[in-house]
Amino acid sequence: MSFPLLTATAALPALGAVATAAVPAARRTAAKWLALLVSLATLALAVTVLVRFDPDGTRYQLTESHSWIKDFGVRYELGVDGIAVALIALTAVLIPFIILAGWHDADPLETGNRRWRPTQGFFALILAVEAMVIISFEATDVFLFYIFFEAMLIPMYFLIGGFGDRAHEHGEETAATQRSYAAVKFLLYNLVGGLLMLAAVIGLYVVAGNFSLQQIAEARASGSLHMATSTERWLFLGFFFAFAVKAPLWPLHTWLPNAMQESTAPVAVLITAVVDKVGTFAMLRFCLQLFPEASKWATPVILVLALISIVYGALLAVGQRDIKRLVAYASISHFGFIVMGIFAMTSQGQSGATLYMVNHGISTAALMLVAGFLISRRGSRLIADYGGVQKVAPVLAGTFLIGGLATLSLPGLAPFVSEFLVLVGTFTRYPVIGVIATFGIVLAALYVLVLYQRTMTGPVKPEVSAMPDLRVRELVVVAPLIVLLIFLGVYPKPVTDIVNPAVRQTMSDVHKTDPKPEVEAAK
Amino acid sequence: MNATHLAAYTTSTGEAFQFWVLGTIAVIGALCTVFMKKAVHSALCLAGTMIVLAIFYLANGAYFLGIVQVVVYTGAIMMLFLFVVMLVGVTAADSLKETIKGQRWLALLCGVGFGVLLFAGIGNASLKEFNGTGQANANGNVEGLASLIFTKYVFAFEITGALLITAAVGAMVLTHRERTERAKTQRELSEQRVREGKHLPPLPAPGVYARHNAVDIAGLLPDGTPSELTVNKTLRERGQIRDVSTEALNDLRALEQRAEERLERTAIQPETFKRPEEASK
Amino acid sequence: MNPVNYLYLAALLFTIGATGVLIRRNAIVLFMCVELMLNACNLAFVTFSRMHGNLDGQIIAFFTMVVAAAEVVVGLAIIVSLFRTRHSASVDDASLMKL
Amino acid sequence: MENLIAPLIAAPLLGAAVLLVGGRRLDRVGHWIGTLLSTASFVFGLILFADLLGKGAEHRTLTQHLWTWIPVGGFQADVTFRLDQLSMTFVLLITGVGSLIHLYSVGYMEHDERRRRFFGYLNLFLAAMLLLVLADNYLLLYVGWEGVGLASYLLIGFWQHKPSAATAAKKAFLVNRVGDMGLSIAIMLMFTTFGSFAFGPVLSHTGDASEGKLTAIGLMLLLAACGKSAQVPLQSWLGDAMEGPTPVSALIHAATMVTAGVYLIVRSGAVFNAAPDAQLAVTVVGAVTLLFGAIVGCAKDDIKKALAGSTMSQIGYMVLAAGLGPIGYVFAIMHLVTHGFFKAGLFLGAGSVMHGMNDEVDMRRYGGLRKYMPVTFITFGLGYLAIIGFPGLSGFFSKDKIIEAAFAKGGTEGWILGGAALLGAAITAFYMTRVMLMTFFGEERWRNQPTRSPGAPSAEPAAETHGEHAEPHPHESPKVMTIPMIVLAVGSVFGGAFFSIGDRFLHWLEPVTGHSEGDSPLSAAAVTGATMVCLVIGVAIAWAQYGRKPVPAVAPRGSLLTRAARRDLLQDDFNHVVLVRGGEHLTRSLVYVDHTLVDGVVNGTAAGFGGLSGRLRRLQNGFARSYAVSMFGGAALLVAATLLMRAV
Repeated sequence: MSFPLLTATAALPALGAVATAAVPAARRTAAKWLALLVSLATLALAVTVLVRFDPDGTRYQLTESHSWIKDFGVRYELGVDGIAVALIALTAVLIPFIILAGWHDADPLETGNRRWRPTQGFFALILAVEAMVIISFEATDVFLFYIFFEAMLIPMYFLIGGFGDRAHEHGEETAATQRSYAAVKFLLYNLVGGLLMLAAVIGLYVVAGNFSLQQIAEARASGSLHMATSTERWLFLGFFFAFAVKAPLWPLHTWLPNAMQESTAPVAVLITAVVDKVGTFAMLRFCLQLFPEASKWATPVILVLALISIVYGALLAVGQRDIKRLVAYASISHFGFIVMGIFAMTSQGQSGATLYMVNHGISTAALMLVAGFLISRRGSRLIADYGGVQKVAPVLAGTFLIGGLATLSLPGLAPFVSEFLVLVGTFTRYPVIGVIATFGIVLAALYVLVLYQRTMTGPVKPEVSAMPDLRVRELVVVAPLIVLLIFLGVYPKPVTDIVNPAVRQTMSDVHKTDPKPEVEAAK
Repeated sequence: MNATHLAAYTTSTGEAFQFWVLGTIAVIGALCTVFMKKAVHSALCLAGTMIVLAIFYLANGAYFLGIVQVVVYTGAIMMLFLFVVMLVGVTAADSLKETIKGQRWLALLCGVGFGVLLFAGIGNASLKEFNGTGQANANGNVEGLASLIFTKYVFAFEITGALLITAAVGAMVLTHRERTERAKTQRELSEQRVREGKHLPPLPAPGVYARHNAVDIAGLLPDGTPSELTVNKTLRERGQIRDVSTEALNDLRALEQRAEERLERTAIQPETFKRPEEASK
Repeated sequence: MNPVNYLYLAALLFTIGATGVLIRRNAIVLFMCVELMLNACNLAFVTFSRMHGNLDGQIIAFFTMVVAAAEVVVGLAIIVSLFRTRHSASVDDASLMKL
Repeated sequence: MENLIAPLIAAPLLGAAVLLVGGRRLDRVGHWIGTLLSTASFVFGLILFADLLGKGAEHRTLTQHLWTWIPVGGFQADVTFRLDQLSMTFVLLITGVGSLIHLYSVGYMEHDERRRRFFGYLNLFLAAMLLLVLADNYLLLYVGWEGVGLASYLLIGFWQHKPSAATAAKKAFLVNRVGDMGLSIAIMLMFTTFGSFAFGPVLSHTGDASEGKLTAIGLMLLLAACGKSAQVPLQSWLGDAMEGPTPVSALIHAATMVTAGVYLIVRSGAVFNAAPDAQLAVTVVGAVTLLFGAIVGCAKDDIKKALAGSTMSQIGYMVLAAGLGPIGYVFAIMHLVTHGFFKAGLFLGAGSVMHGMNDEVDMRRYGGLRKYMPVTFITFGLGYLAIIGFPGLSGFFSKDKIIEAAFAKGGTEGWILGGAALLGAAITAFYMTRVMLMTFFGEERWRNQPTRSPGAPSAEPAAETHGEHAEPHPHESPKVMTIPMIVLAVGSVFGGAFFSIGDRFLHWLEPVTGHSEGDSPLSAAAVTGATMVCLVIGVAIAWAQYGRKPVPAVAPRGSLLTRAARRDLLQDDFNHVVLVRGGEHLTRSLVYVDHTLVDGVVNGTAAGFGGLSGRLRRLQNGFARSYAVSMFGGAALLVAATLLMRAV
């Protein structure tokens, strides 16, 4: 029995959360540093996982398995494949930046301290979320996964409902009400999804007799476990709905704009860049592996929904007047790409989708965090309140532009690679859908550039004339993200090498192979 | 001995007769309990019903219970009821008019339905033959009960004991009112009265010319009208004021007339005294 | 005559008592009705004990009485304090649980 | 030797990185760093050129593989460079003209406090453009393709505080994005067709693919070319792009970037050769655009916009030629190069004029400037002669060849295209003469009047700094600006002759593009003659209109066509009405739908539950007796249930 690396990776932030929460209220800064250190340590562990993981080895590695609830065959089973490793790394990388970016977001309000903002709580909750996300990436036991998939909601609920932007254009009271509305909406949406998933999980247990992903998948592959077509489809829908809410897929998306709009920028990043990834990841791992036939059966509908998400999200992003909402709708569009790539059932599509999850995490983090810095300076989220920032804060504007260019997936930056892979992967099997999806890149350019033009260019607005440029802390947050974006855009091979074998496995799970090009077919 | 014998096995025509007669009374009593306007009457009817039930107990061979029923229930509990009724007001009759919409109909519906169901249940139950409490009461009913209570049901018994204690304490807690502030001295009371500016001198005494001295008779004002003030508040609230002003004044008139005759004065046109309001008619 | 009639009588009394509880507003009368119901039960128990030829039924009836006594004590105390505060024994006046 | 290709790109890239990250401390030397590095890459280019010349015609292809970029299943994208005669030509053009314009900008941007960043962007552009022409596969080309788009976005919007500039930049990027969509779809098609998108496999297997696929690919590539090269219908951005500093207009929007479309078409020649329909589409687009641009060019009073129109039309010539297939590829590229010289020269001249005229851009406020800025006058004049195709100058050779090729296409198409080309030549002569006359001849309309009338278009922000004073004092520009102009003038004079004498250029490019002589219905001499006639006519009309009678300082209302042409033939209005307005309405209504419909359903459900519970709340009326009723009823039901159970 070797050192339980995966457990450690998940447990460390959990313990860190407890420790952070236990820091006395007076020692606020200590709590912050503690949280930051814990997250960095977690990053170190994640890197070890990355190193110890052998891309060409068995499918699930670093596995741990202990019996947990004997009567229901629930086991504490952990294991990572390439996709999970990539996403764990993403999470572990982003959290320190999130903590650093939110350094002052939870400080007690100086003026009119109506709501006490428990700083320790803020950072503890972030770490708790990290722990749960990581373990749900690692879990290979359906029940175990479900538990953390749901438990994640609790800290997220408090993060959304408890900590908003300190400056709000409508005043503190409305801010509080809108916040709670957003938080409750988030909770309800995801709970409903989780409820259906719970039903499906139980159904799966009834059918399969245990919760172990590997056993069930193998049994299905070997044919020893037969599922009636209708049963499989119902179970699939149960799982997929939950993940589609989390992802979020049109028309289950409306919780995301509210949540991201009302929460502080770091929390918004946490939602869209980290937590939502669990949804898409789970589609790839559970839906496709457990219910290959049903997945293929549902593919057309899902692809259309994804397509709608892409175009719809982009169009709505164009129509937004609130920076954060804009980013939220952009994310919806991007999640559309991810889902499309997953269900295109081609190696390019799925590798692209996985890559997309990583890149979208980084690019959104960059854009959203800079936007957060911007908002914190001016105290308003409305695009119309800005203008000419480029003149007074060139570095801020520059980073903002780079984040935006990444969002519109400019070649040379990471998102381009994934987006193009997804498009190609879809196009090879569904040309029409691929072509329509390509319109997304034009719309993306539209909303990003309109945002940049309205906020950064033009004559300098008097309100922003005194705006300070990025501070050191903020640069420390943004610069590495940008470096990552460029590096992964120029040399994504390290990630693809890890991801590709896992994708090959998944493809074989669903018994699909890439379509052959015409010329070779001719030969 | 043979009385128990008799009571135990057969149900003699005597018992049947007794059942039908007393049963009717019991039901009537129950109905009156429900439908009497005044709480006192309800209480009395209930007491009657209970006594009837006591007799039925005896008839069923439950001698101890029969006695207890009379002593405890009719003797103690109903007295308690009467006490409370007295506290709350004997004649405070509440109207039977229903305030909650549909309550009465629902109540009747449920009641009737429930009764029907019970009857149906009893009808279905197979209770044709029965064996009386003969050998159960062989060596005395009380002894039998005692042996059961102190062996088989001892715990229940103890617990009921505890329950009773708790109930007693609880009743005390509920009814006892802690006096939080110091009792007002007479001086303070008078000062308060002055401050509130209401009726400074002591209230006038009831009774008329000392010819009536019952507390429920209002004293008369010089013009002959009765003064409410003279009557005790509680009586006033219950509306139990005997108004004797008319008779009193008529007596007075007769007295004066006799005095006239005695002094041979030309009789003034004798007109019977009327109370002002009658005169005004 | 068959002692089952006692049971019918008990049922009848019980129903009457229950209906009384439902239609009377005066708390005291209400309690009397409850007593009536309890007595009806007692009658049933006694009858049962006679039918089965053992005393358990009577024991239960005995306990019932005790409980009834306790209940009356507490209930009446409540009524008294209620009357003290709101000068009325009508249960409808004590409807503060209404939203 | 091929290891020198990477440095070619790396040098300007390094420059961009250093200048943009370096920060303020580089402000005083930044421009020199930029110029130095671009020159360095020009030198590398020369070395490689010499090396190629040393080799046999068929060994003149160097490839350098750096690393595997995106390996996923059958999808293999490498970072590999390919240097052959075609890309070599572009490399020299880009780095050469680029370096000259760097030099020019040193003087031109002297008074701009953000000069360092300007040079950073210029270097970024060079790097991207070189990547574009050196890429060995379409995906890498796509990177360069969007890279130049980004650079052009940054440079057009360089004066971001001007809303007009910011808007123009956004517009340029968006329109280009539409083109890029075409390119990416083309790449996907290639991948599904050939299983690869590297030049080698794709261009060598065109024979095996179905013509339908090839036509689709061709049309998508054409769309891409239209976006980048400002061809109808995606040309609308070029005019506004003139908001950028003039050197940018010269380098990006005249000499190099806008010609990328031509490069793409010529590079993908094999595809087009196998897809005649696509080819036809290309020629049509080219012909339409060359007339469109020419007409627009006639009506503009803003000197830069007039030149932009001319650029459009000249690229139309190139695209037309490229669409003609092997007959025209070489001449397309040749015209591209010569155009690079003289159009850059013309723009720099225009810039120099504006520099001397307090950044006035309205030609109606110029006039008689020849004696104030002689060097500018001479260089500009030479460029003018070159572009109208004055015999002996570079434009003459390249354009003449294209017209011949157009006729050589044969059939009615040939006649139509040739006629369009001839007509275009005439109009070119007209508007260029117009520009020339309005700027350098006639009376000095800039005297006795403020430099800028409120409505007049303003290009340079410097005007705001020393804007509103009485009248400009035209003066010659400093050496650092005139030298590049002179060099380019020399190029535009002798370039054509140098290339065409003995068909040097033809032999140089033939191995890559292939070449075939079409059978022209007209003899070369006849075509040349016709061209000359058109030329004379055009010049004559212009002289009659602007030479003899004085030019009104305020533009006359003009004919319907003129007014339409002033507004880019209503293209923008069309876009505005159809795309912008429509898009706004669409998004607005969608936002509404999202809020009321999608969200409304959810909130509605919530409200429904709320109402229901509100109703149920009524049951709790607080009367103990009614609770008792329900309790009693419940008991009754239970008894009933038990009885039924027993009965059953």
